[in-house]
Amino acid sequence: MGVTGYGLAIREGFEYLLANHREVFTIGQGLWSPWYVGNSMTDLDHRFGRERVIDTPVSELATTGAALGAALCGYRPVVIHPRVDFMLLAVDQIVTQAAKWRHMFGGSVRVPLTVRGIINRGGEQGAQHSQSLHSWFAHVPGLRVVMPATPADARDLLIASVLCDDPVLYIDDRWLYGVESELSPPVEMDLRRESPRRVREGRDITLAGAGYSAWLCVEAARVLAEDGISCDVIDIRVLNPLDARPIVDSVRRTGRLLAVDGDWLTCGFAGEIVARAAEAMAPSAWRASPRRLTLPDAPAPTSGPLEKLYYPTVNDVVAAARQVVGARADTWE
Amino acid sequence: MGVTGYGLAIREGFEYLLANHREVFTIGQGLWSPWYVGNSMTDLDHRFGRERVIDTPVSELATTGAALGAALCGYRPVVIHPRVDFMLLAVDQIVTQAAKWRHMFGGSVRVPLTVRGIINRGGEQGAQHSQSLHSWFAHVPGLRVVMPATPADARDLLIASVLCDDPVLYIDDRWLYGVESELSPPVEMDLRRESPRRVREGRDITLAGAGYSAWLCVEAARVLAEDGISCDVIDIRVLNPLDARPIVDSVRRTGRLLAVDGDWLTCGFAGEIVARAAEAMAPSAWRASPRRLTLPDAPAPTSGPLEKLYYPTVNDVVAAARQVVGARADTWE
Amino acid sequence: MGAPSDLKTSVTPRRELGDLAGADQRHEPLVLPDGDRAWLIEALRRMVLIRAVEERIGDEVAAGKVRCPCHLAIGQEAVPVGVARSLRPTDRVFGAHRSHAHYLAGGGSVRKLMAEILGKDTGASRGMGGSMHLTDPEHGLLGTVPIVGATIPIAVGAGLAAKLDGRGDIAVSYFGDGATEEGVFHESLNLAATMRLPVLFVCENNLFSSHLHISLRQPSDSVARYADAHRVPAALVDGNDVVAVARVAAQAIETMRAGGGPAFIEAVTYRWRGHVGPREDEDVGVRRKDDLNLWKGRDPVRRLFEALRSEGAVGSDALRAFEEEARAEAAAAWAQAELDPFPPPEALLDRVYGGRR
Amino acid sequence: MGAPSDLKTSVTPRRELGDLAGADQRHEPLVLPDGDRAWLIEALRRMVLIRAVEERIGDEVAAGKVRCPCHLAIGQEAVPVGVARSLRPTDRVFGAHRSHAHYLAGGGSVRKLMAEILGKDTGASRGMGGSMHLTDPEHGLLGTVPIVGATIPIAVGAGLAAKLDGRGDIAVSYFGDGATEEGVFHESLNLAATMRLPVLFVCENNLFSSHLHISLRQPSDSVARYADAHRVPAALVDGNDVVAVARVAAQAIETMRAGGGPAFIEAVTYRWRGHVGPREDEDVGVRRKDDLNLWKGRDPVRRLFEALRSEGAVGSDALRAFEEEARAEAAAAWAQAELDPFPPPEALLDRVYGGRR
Ligand SMILES: Cc1ncc(C[n+]2csc(CCOP(=O)(O)OP(=O)(O)O)c2C)c(N)n1
Ligand SMILES: Cc1ncc(C[n+]2csc(CCOP(=O)(O)OP(=O)(O)O)c2C)c(N)n1
Ligand SMILES: [Mg+2]
Ligand SMILES: [Mg+2]
Repeated sequence: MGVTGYGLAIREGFEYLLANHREVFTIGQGLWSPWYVGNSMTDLDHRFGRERVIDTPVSELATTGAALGAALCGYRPVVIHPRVDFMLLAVDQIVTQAAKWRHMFGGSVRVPLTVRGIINRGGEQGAQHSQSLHSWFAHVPGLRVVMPATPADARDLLIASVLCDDPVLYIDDRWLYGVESELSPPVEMDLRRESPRRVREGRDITLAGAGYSAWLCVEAARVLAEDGISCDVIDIRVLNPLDARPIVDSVRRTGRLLAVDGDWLTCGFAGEIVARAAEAMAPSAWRASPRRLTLPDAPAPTSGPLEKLYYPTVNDVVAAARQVVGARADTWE
Repeated sequence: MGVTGYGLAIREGFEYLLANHREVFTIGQGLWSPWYVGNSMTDLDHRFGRERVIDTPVSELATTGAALGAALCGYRPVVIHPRVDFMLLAVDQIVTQAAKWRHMFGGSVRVPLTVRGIINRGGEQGAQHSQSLHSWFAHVPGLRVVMPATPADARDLLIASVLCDDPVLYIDDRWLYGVESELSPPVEMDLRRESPRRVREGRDITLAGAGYSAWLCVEAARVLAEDGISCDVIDIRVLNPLDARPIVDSVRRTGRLLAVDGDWLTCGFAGEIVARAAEAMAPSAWRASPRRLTLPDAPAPTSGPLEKLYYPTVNDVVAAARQVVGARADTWE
Repeated sequence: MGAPSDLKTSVTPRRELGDLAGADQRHEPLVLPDGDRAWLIEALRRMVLIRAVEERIGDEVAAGKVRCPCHLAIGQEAVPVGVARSLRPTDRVFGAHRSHAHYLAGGGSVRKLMAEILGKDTGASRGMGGSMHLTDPEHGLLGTVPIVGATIPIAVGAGLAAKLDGRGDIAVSYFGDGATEEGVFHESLNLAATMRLPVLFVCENNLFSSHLHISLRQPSDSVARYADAHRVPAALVDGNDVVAVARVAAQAIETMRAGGGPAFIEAVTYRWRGHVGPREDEDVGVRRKDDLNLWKGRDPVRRLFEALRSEGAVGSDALRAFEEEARAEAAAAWAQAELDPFPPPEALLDRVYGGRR
Repeated sequence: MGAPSDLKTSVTPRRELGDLAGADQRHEPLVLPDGDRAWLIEALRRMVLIRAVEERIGDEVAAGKVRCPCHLAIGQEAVPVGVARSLRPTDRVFGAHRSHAHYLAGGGSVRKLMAEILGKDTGASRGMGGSMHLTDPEHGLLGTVPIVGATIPIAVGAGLAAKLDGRGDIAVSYFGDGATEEGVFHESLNLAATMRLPVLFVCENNLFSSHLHISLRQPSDSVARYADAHRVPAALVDGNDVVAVARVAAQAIETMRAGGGPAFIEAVTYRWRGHVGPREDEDVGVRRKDDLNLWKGRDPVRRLFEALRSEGAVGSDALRAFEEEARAEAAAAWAQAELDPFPPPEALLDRVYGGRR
């Protein structure tokens, strides 16, 4: 069993689904192109036919609505948006339709729709080709939101999302496509049972993040271990509905929290992590004030030097964690 | 000087702007109807002409984009969306265009666009006619977000928004239209100088909220005063960019925080208030863990009894505040 | 086209519907086809039922017994009744905010409609949606929602599902003239045309979107031109003529079941009540009040009835019987619905996701 | 229309552009109008400059000197040069992701373009936007952005502003055939038509949206049919014929300045490079490679040059001079831009809002 990259692991997930579940099909822009969505869907159209791997006009809203309609008729469509920025044209169908149809119509309507939004940022693409906005969608009741951080989750959370009877927003990040690991055979998980996972054990501080931010936390924890700071790392995995217990349990143990997020600060997901911990814990249980590391509250720039400043790095996580650990709870002001 | 209601105060703001600033015009659905946006714009079309008070086809996205285009050409348009739910069709123009054009084009482009989104919920209208989502828009750098809670702010923050050279989302709430107060003559405030305001002084707990939630906090504070709980109340007013100092200063004084918000819990604005305070304060400065009171994480129901459960009331704020004040910092678990 | 052209500067006539939009036109009895009397009588009965139920709902709204917004389709009954004639339960139907008639024409339960409007657990949507969110899966109605245009692409997806199923089922999308101003309407037509999906687009052009007449919102009063642009075969029909609607719908649906692509019907009609609620004078649009009285002369129910009566197929007594039956059914359904229970408090959170979380 | 119709079931020809879309058509020199040689020579010079600049950018991308995505319009130069002829600086122009040519045709500085692509503080957007976000207010270009279709309604708003200003200015919206699939395109045409705004919609139909030929995305290869539906006067023109483009644009713009409503130009053309980047073979669409070589025979630059040469207005030496000039300007601009400073770190936060906060 060799190693597989995150991008190809997604493709394995699609292959598994298309091969084993007749009611699955995929629709979205770029599916008949070899490069449009990286290496995550290459040649699926030739392997499974263009009736089940459907490329579309430049019509995000109708394409998403059509996927929802097919889901209401018993199919398990995956609608692909090659960039979250483009997916915003489909907000009405995702947020005001898909997320609400079950509740609005009495609770028994099945909506097995998966929306796949790809974070495709950096490379000096600029403000309109860099948004993540998972904080927005995690805010919406009725919409499950997952962000895999590892090749295994990239494949198996995709499978779990598509087999779930609720609408799921599956967000993958092109910056993780190169991350490799060994993969055991695919498993069909029940998404309702999946939650944030403790991926590293430590005593001094809790680092928590989703998707690429979880990867940053893991890498930073390695560095921090070298100078004797032991980190508990939580990979969020499932952002909505959010099971905060693993996070809170971790912070209870460490007394310190650094929430890392690749979205903006204000009303962002990092704030939700901090708020859940602050509400659940006794003030006396904190050894230092919690802290957030996120994008600055600015649109993404293109200019290289500004782009470097814009995105949090492993070093930024390390530096922020050191600060939190260095602070004394009683004197912090 | 008589009393004026919130709805009519908005109308006064429009009258002032249209009468005193030639570059102001309004565009949106319902502007030629006497009832579509409550009493907040009645007859403005007859008074100022249908070239400056423009009713439109059912095309939220293009209408919003057109207002942006006119703003780029020196006008100060106000585009009106009679429900936030409808405004979601225009997310691309608000979030990916208007909020980013200044930054994206070098920082000197003026974008004096005001988007007015009306919260029009309750009345058993259900999941698609009840959303607020101010938490979403407060998350977007480049977009100023204001929510007036009083007739004076309803009028004067509207004027400040329209006279601001940045895009502003002005959100008013139909549930406040009946709230009355005495109004002094209109003033032209500089929106960049406006921030959350302490509207009541107290020692025991900080209540913070925006728009209708600020009103709930004020009413609850009155009730709580009767049984000896003295509340510091912060009316947020300007949600983005958020000046957290007034909130943090207040919580430093009281040691307790209840964030009230008429949006959902997860990744909502109440979480941002809690996170800002938690980050800024020493754990030892808390007398109790902070707490949030928001909508439950569910779409809005129609059925009367469920609708009653769904929206926070003055009594809910009172009850939650009592709990927070009753809790002892060291034993809270 | 083909050859390069100079700029066409011809100014367009803003009224292209001609007599189809005329309030004083087409007041005479319908012209009936040969045979088929049984269905015509059933159609009459069904339209009478829809009207009686909507009138009852209007009365209850006026009496303050209803809180959720109700958009009545009184005057527009012929469109869904004509279309429903060629539908089968495995077809998928979608509506919008003004869909009581779509629901009832498809066979929806009056009791469940009343209960839904009252927010009861026995309602069509178990009290979670009210008048603007109806569902009736048994009869193929998968959903009606008040976001204008929102169900149009969803119906296209149902058409895609039907095509993948390969059983000759179709999807039907009901929407109004205002919905054609939403971009998603155009995206949906292009998608259906490009993929050749079995979707019947039915536009109930009642000339108004809320308070605005179509002449204030579009450069022409006929919307079938959009279907032409998207290369979707279109028919323009008198929406107050159930026979004509049934004929074009049957034609379109037959082609679709045989594997044809989408089709479009523009049915010109008029609503007798305000945009929302029971009052007739609610609106403020162009010449609305004067027109209304004339349009009542174009009553789809009376025109069918008079045609049937003139040939002795149905008498005034029979019509009266239908009306009494219908009012009685509405009354009984209302009475029962009033006694029904509301959803339990847990419904608020338990109905958000499938299974617990 | 007017009379009720039965369903039109005629199947549509999917190719309606005829020879306008033919790669092997229209290779001959342009037919020149009388007079006006000065502008034609200037147009030739401008097209040569645009091509040289884009070729230079392509080379730098290939050499790894550029990081931001660059969408080259090589082969499409005639459209903006033809349109720009009738524009004035107070008009408002908007583009999209493939807008270097729109920027340069309007008179944009080569130096600022190169600097922008390199992310320098001296760039057209002060280094904040790169190739896909260009602005040149002096010449009326208010913005180009990569969200497909996004600037179409913005241009409509600029048209509204122009109408309110009452000075006879107009707005121009450049977009591609793919953008006509976005609903906002239709909403925008309806808004402009209903309000009779002076907006010139220019669709550069290069038959492709990224990797997909239009026949895989729409039921017809010509998009002017949408303008017809929205009652916007439309002209279909050979986008590789700068004379023809200039003629229809002049006609349309004259009418608009005189108070006419919107107009639409469908200019059929073809891009020589991949969807993004300098390579020719980037794409995987329908018959792209074979077509490309034929389309190069329809080169808008060569066709104008040969027409001018055949009548002795311009010689090969002059053309060569233009080309060397252009390459030299591109090279000088690039060299300067490379030396320019990047924006300071504070730019990241200071440019978000007007004034400090
Ligand atoms: C996206 C959206 N925008 C605006 C509205 C407000 N609205 C509700 S019904 C309606 C009119 C729709 O007119 P039409 O589609 O012709 O249907 P009709 O009411 O005539 O049956 C409007 C504008 C809405 N519900 N959704
Ligand atoms: C809303 C949105 N959806 C998808 C994309 C991805 N995309 C970038 S350019 C493009 C093709 C546009 O084709 P066309 O409008 O014909 O312009 P051309 O590239 O041919 O000049 C697409 C689909 C995008 N940028 N924005
Ligand atoms: Mg209508
Ligand atoms: Mg193209």
